[in-house]
Amino acid sequence: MNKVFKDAGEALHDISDGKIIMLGGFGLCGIPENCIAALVKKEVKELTCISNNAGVDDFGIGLLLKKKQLKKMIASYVGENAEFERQLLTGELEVELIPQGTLATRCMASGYGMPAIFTPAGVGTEVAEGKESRVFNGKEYLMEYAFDADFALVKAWKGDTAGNLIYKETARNFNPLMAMAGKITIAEVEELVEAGQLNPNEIHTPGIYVHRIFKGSVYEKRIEQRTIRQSAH
Amino acid sequence: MNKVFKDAGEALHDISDGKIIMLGGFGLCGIPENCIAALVKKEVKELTCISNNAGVDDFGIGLLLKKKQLKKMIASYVGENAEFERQLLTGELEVELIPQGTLATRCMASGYGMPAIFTPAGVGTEVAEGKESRVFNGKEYLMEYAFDADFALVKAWKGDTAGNLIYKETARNFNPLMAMAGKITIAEVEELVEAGQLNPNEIHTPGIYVHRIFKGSVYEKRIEQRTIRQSAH
Amino acid sequence: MLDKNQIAQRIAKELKDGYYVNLGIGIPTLVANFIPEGITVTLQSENGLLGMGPFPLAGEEDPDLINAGKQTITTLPGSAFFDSAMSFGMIRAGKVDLTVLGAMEVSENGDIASWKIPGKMVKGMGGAMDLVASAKNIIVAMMHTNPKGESKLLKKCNLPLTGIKCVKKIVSNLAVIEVTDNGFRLLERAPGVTVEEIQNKTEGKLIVEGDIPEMIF
Amino acid sequence: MLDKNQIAQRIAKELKDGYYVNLGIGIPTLVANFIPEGITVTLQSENGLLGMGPFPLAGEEDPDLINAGKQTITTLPGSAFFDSAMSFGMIRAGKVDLTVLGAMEVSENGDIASWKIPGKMVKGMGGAMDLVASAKNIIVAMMHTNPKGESKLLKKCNLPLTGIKCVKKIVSNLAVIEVTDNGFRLLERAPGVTVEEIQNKTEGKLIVEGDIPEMIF
Repeated sequence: MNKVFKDAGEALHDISDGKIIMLGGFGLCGIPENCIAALVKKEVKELTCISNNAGVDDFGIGLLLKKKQLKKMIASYVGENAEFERQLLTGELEVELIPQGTLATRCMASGYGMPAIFTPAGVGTEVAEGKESRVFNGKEYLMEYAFDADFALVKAWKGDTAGNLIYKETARNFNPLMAMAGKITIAEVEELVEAGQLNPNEIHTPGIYVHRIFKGSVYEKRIEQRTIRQSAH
Repeated sequence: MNKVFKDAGEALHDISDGKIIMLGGFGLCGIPENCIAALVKKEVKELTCISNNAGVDDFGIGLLLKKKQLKKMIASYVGENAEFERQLLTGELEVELIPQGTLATRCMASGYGMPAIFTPAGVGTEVAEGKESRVFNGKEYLMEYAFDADFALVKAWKGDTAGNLIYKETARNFNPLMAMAGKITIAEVEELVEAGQLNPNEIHTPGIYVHRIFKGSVYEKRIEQRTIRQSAH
Repeated sequence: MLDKNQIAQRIAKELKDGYYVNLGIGIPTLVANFIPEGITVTLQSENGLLGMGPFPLAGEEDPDLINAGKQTITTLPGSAFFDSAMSFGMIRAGKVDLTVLGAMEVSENGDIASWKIPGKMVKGMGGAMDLVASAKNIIVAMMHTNPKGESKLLKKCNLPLTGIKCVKKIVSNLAVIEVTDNGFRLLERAPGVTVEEIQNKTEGKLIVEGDIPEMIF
Repeated sequence: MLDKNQIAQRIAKELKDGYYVNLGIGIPTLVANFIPEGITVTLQSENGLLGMGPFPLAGEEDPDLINAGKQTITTLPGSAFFDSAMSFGMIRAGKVDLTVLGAMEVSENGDIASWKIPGKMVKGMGGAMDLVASAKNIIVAMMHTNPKGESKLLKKCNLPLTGIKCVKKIVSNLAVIEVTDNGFRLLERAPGVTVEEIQNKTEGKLIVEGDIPEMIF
């Protein structure tokens, strides 16, 4: 059973118009750059994207927005993208904004076979509209459903041929959660090794959740907010 | 803010009669041996124990059973303990048997601030009696509540002074879940190092969940079923 | 009539390349010894391991490395450890392709009883209720009758249930049987066992259509 | 009247030894610069980090290491990385002792609006709704009035809410105010600011009892 693919083009061969796709990353940190490039190149359209952010104008999911490949975006924060705001305000793009913890937990719920979860996030706000709520121990919670995604595209630091993944620092973020949630999960990694080369005690995503894996050809890893301190500090 | 305690006796100084206590481990693998020894020594009584298993007659939670320190046991499998079966059949001990995945997820729910979760485990069985059930996508699930434990006693391989924990192999099991679930979580570790000595990318339980930590004085690590193969195999 | 190893051997024929499999305690554990050549099967142990290997050599036992039956084991290349919540998470999410477990009773609608004999035995359900409620494909490995000779394939289970309408297939010492909407369907006979004998030892409705072949190993 | 740094400095006085703290974007981020000597405070960044350190030195920026504001940062000894579900898990479970965040409006019952201006601004709520719904102790850092001079401490919020009945304290450029069951309660005045001025710039009910001391830094 081979999970290893040559590149993003091959790994994403069967993603077609209208699919629901999860993309890992927080801001531009830990995004599946090679998968996004392949989606742009394939010119698949009418995609529903589930991702915490929408990239910036000329990088990340912003590239898909620019080419109008998205029908709907489900995210928690999209403040860095002017094209996004334009498409939203003109109604070209359908947008569902949900709390970040709700987004994360709905991914996890999917990977853990839990059809719904309870969270207090959004109680009393417009996020709660139309949703079932319930009181436990005197506190109100919203019931939120697990996501149902056709593909999850995630980016890891290291991976092995069995599909096991290890993420680096805060580039972990949504990646392990989405990796668990895709009907088909495709992982791109900076370093791909043979099964047995990773320490089984340090695996973040067990290979059972990963259907395809490939080594990314290049990583720009663009920094969104370069902030530094003076050495005197 | 010092989290480091000298030994089990000091770390468990305020556990008194009648408390609800979670104990990590699966069988005898990864159990908090030093904490259990301290509970025996303290002779606290009327404890409610939440643990996947009940140890064996002369080790693990079996030691607490022998001294009749338990009022109630919540577990998934108790087949290795004759004293347990005796106390159960005579009614000395109250027992709640719940599915293993339900046990694990109810711990996680507590650590993740989720008041209840849905699982299909036990639907149509006596486990479902008196419980609310609900159908999602044509499948029936039981609603199960997060645990509410006074103390969680867990065992890790390595820990640091900030309370971060790393478990070894299958000794991980319920430990990270219970570590998240205690109002007060006490971790015993084989190796205790200064903050900064563990790789932050490899932490299984972040220190925010751990209130007290100490280095266990001795580990027997008894093997329950020693099974070997012949070298010819 | 099959012995325990032969039951395991027959079940192993159901394995496919790339399968993730959870093997219960007892006969199911033996299935690992008969994985067909040329395919990759990854064993999941619900106490937190993917990629379970054989028992260790003498002197190489590691108390921190056990399977769900509390036996000392080893890992294979590509293995991963995780906590019990993730373990049952992947089980509930249907990521495990096949679950093989034992049973005391199975009913013709696929109910299974395996964890309790009221007033006699209280060991607990362990992970069995989670497994049977979640697995996509469940094969039960068991003797066709109990020590008293009574059928364990029933119209309705007498013992407390582990799960309902979940068993897909049974491999017993006498037969391979599929659980269908209309009852047990006989697929194969053990070598030397007649359809009549299987019929006699099956209390639940047994569907016999056409010639029933003998198992091939 | 306080500047942004002074607001942060005053909030830092609320920190206690051993606290785990989540600091929002803007003024709250500055609080990290004023942590009192002799106490240990651990900063949580909801994108998956405990133990956030200062910004890196030039040339030491790591694109895989950012905070929730997408800024390059560093870690301190004892830090830990985790995924977003665990991050919000620990927030929901009340493990974070103090949350400091900005706001566009706060109402006298503790409602907060901070994420949306209908028809004008749609950036999303990010983690703010999770934080305000879960945190045990929330301090809002903000200007007392908007650029037009209108009060941001209202009877009722006009903008879409981020959360309800959750703000415990407000530190503005003019005052320290506690949110009580009966409305805003004035605790401290900024140096040189009169009770009258604070009263005039507070639309919601302001409770003034006894002498209101000036803030001490």
